[in-house]
Amino acid sequence: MKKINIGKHAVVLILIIFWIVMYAMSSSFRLGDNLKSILREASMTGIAALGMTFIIIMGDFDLSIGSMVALLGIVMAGFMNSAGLIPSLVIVCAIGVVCGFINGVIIAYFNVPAFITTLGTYYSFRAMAYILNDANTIICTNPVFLKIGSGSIGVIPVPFIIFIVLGVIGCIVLNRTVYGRNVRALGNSEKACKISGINTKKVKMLAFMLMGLCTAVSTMVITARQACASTDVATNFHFDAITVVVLGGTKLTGGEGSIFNTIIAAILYATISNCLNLYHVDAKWQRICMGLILLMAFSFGFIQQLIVKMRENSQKKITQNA
Amino acid sequence: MKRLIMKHSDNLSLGAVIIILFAVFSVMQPNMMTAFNIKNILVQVSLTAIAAAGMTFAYTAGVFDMSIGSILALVSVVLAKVATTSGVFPAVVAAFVIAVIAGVVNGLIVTKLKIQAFAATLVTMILIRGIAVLMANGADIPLYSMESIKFLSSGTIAGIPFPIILTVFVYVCSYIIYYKTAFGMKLRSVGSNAEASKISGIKTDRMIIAAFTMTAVTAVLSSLIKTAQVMFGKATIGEDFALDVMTTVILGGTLVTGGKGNLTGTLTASILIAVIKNGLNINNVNSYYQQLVIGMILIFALIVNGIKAMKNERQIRREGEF
Amino acid sequence: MKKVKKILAAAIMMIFVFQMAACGSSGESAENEAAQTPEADSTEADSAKTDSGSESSGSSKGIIAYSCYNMSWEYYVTLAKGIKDAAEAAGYEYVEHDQQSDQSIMIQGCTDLLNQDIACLILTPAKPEAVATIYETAEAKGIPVVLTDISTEAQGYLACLKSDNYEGGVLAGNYVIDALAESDGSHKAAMITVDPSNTNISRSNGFKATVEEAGWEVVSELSGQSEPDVAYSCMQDIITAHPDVEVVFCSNDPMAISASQAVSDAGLVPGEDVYILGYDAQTNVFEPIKNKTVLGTVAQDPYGMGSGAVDIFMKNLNGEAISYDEEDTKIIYTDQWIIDAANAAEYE
Amino acid sequence: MEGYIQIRNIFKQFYGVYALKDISFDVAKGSVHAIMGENGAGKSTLMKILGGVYQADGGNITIDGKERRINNVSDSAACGISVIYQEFNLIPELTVAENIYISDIPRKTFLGFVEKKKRYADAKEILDFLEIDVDPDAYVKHLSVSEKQMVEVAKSLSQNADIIIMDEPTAALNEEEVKKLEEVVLMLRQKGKTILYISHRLTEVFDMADTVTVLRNGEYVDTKPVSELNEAAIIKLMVGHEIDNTAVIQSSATERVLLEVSELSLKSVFENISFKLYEGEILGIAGLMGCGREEVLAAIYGLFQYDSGHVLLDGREVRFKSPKDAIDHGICFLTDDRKDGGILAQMSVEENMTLISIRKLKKKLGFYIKPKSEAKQLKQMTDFMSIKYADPKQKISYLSGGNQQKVLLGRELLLDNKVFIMLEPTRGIDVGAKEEIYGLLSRLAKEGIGIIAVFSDMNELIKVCDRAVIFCDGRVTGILKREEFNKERILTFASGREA
Repeated sequence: MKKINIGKHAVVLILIIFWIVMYAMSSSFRLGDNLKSILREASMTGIAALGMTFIIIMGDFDLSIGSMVALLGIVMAGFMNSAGLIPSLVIVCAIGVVCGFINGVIIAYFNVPAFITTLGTYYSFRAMAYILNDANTIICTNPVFLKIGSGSIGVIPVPFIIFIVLGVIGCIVLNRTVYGRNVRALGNSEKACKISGINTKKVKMLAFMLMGLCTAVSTMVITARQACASTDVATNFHFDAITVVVLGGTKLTGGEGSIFNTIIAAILYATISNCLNLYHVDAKWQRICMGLILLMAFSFGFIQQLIVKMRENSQKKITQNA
Repeated sequence: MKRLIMKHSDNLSLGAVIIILFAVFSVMQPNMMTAFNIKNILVQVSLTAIAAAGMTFAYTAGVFDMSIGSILALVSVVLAKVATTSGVFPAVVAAFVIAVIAGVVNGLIVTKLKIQAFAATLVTMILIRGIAVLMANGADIPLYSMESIKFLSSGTIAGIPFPIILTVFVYVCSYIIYYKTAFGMKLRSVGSNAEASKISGIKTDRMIIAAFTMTAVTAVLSSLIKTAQVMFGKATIGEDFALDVMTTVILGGTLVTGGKGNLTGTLTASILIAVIKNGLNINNVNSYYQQLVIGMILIFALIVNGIKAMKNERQIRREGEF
Repeated sequence: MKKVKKILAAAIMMIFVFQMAACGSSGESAENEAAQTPEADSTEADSAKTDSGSESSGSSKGIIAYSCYNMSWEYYVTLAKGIKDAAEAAGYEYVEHDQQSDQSIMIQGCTDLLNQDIACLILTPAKPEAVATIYETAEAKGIPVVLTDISTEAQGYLACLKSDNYEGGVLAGNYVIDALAESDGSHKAAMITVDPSNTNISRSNGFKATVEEAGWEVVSELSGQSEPDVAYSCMQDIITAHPDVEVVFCSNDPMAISASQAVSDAGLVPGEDVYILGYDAQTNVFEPIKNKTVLGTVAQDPYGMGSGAVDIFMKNLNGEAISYDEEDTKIIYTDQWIIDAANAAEYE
Repeated sequence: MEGYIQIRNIFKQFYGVYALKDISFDVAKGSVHAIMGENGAGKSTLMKILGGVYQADGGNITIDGKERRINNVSDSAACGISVIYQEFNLIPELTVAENIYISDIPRKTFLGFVEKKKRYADAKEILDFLEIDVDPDAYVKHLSVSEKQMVEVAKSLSQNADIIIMDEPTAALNEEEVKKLEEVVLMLRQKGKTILYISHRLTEVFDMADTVTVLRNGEYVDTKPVSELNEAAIIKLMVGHEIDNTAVIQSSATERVLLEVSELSLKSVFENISFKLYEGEILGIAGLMGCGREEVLAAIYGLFQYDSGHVLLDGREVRFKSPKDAIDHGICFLTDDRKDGGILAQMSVEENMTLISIRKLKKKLGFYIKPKSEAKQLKQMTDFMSIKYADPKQKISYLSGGNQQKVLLGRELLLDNKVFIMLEPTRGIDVGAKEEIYGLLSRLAKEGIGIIAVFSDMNELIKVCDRAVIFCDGRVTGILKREEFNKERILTFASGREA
């Protein structure tokens, strides 16, 4: 029992250790600005990772979020220059939900595997973004909006505040609402849910709409941070988000997962890439590093199983000798 | 006769679509109809079609491979490097060795680490691409003075371009392996019901590894042609390759849930996609629209696929496994 | 377990907050210095070597960092080399960062570099529109930024060394017109471009304007996405649609080379039926140029750009005046010229 | 005596619960050896160990004087063992012939090409020999259940193994097919094959078996030649005490019709199903595997839709579009597939308990569920059924089968329900827990809840139910009152012969 729990929160320990080591070793790491930028980066993938946690708990994936960011960014920036800040933010959320809805309907109501569906939308969304604005980049000048990306309240960056707030909400939804309960139940056994009168299709679809919403929010942050919306943004976004979620110990097979760990994992992931930069690791190697990290994260569940098995065996030995 | 038509309804309908589209494009741009262009289309077909054959096997075994794009790149780099240093033949050998390794690694990750195909190949996709970039090290490796390689792309036997001959050859072999050999049968049984296959004494893990290897090998064949066309080793090619191939296979009517592949369908589908791309190019249509179209086609194919799967489900339920 | 979670979370947050509070002040001081004269920068640069312990070896004066568009392209590798040599000659340590054509990586990478109190940031932005935050941070820390190859609308850089891509296009256009003046060809041209990249767009615009002025017709414009294999199929389709096309202008050399392959695969003779032009003068384009499968290429001087950027920084450091070609945009143009079979040998 | 197969001190446990404890017995060569025992006695587990699907945690197996390690299926095949498992192991997407020869395909030596013709011929031969009228090229997914069963038999024959294990092969067969199978078995014995035979049907055992070994709750009870035994004796060994076919539960059935089903039909699954359920009654549903009984109940519950017919609840016509619909009308449903369709393995006992009722809980701010109110519900059910668990947050998969089942029951009981549909409420739980469940059923019945329960174990049915509806091939073949109960009659109805 104990061992498993440690496994559950391994990411926290890893972060602390990693963090202490870096803190001791690198003078640049210590700088407040550096820590701020870590939190900023963490929030960008993190916010999307919150939604992705729900999806992966159901045992699905969403690969389309990167393209969604591109599409939503273009739409938002376009409206901002005409309709103004608040309306554009509302609109982008709405469209984010619609994108999620499209994914959700295909996946839930035509039961098509999620990863292939979202692979399809992955290309469609980005293409739409291209077509909407003919591959031009829209520059955002609204100072208030830019604060969403680069501002800080006190010493804490705005994106991170948004991230934490959403995180708390996500935590409550996942653990203490009927919907969250259904999502996790669905990840455990679809059949059981059907029998228990849960509308599994609806639950699935809503989860993808939620994903769309989270993507919309992270689009705001990303666009604000880059002060412009372009069609070729966030090409590896889905990859980062999934890595973060899985790093957070959410099982690929679904059923189990924790928002808290996802948040920690997001910070860890950002810290790692930050350190790779601090030590000027060659981009080619960075790519490979990230791949290996993901591989480790993926095989984490497997390793846990091994531990459990080993313990069971030893127990059996004992019981037989007795 | 009627039964025959029913049996091949998918393939026939695909064929019909091809003819219609071809007609439409020809009207818009007369040069579509030229023998030269038709040859072009067929050569372009060969690129995806060959890899798609392998991918059909993967899908049949209930897995699939997102890393073939990266394999394509890695092979082109290695091919160029080895060819320029120690001749064409060793280069080709090296290419295949790499393919086999990549395939086996994919297979091992999926079967031994118990990571599902999607996630595993997502990782290898990153890693292999990383290795390719690392090897190329920022340079495009030219291949001229290697006219013998050129044969792979533009050489002709009895007036027929080599790629087309290769495609035909690959499909004949695949067809025999798929339907006539014990291997093909076991592959189908693994995809259809892994548990039962295991109990019937089939080495399911080996089957899956084999499926990945076949996919990788066919990917190499495609890569050889591609590399010979451009006479370049480049680490960045083939980003969208995996999607194109998957779209082809699914559009061809192969069940994403495994157990049932459709090689003829795959071939027809790859022709369809090539015709669309070529037609749009010839009519000077922007590449984003092409992406959009492909994405849409994939989604459409998925929906059809999903409806089929649901029918299948109902069939099974009538036999009591609700 | 729940409790443990909460405590851990609290602990981490505390550390972060404390850290940032502690360093907030240092940030402000940096801003103050930034307000001062170039000398302030120099002191900043000097202090850099003492500050950044693990990153910089004691001997060097500081770090000159280069954040590059994409290191998998030979052109930028050359550019980086130019910077490296010049920097080390001037006694600075050189570090580079690869944006891999991704604007997010660009911003993150540059921010991380700037947070290390480097002496100077030399930048080739993957997304010129997205540099605003980088300039802000740089200004806050008083680190000078020098642009190479790609300019930005936003101000905040010391200078921008680039080739005039529109001019380059014009150059290519005129070259074609002269070369084929007495040819009785169709005078139809096609372009294989790269979008969405302003650089390439201005190249093709330059070319287009010139040749159309001379009464040519640009019949087709497809995106090769700067990938040779894409360019190959584009070329095939161009030939199909316009068998009589005479000239094809490609926005970079790899595309040009594969285009020439496509032409010869189509049974036509590159350099007789179809003339192909490239851009950048990469090492591997010289051979095709010499055996006339590629007509010519517009040479740029990436190495010069690199070393030039370092000189600009040094000048600024020593308070010397910098002479711009365009005062308002602080652009300094590096020279471009046509390389063809005639002069290929000398430049190779 | 030195047995041909010697099974010695076999242990096997799942999640720390013993499925087999120190099993040892011998099997003589060329004999038909019946393994008897209640559901969950460990028969199938033992067979799976012999078949190499499971690995024993302890003990060893000696075959023909050589000690054998059976680590996987091919090992077991190498020992000349072939197994017909309870649940089918056929590949729906392959043809009959392909399935029969899936593990050893007749092939040309060259490149492993399959000899289609030869395979077809061989398959045909075997099928004809079993007098099964199935085309070897037909796809398995299109076969009926009993056909599938016979194909399974054909499959194991094709491997011409020395030892053939049959795990309830007759469960899905009608009387003729059973007779056929018996002949086959006897014929195989004459050929000197050794047959390990598992069945609930005592008649078969007496027809065929030479020796009987009885297991109970994963423990070895006894091995005797059939000649020394009679039905009562075997049942005694199996259950551990005399079964009194008189009810253990006082009927509390009233005259008021709670649920009436009339002419319910679903094409090619069931037709003209009609029966009544009275208030406070426990209605047993009997029938062989694949007789369509689960489907009928699932259709009533709204898991899928029936083509025609009526369901009347309290005299009002109802048709449930979805299970939620049914639940809202006070009908609840307990699946027989606890592992996949029941428990949420990775979630806590509490969350499992409140899965459905959580909807009804009062919420703060309209969505926030107070932990207290959930805990209260769990407590209520824990007291009601005395469920044993370490801590409400404990994962349910760490509970024993019995307690898991109680949690699932509790999940339903937290709703105010009139009709309770249960499939195999006592499957895979130990005898003690079974008794508790029986008690629970009677309590519910007394509260006026109507219970429809499927039992495949005849004894349980007879013990618990007030009336029994017997199905065969998707039709109701008989409805018996408790006083008319007796195994033979139920079996005859179940195997389709109107008495």
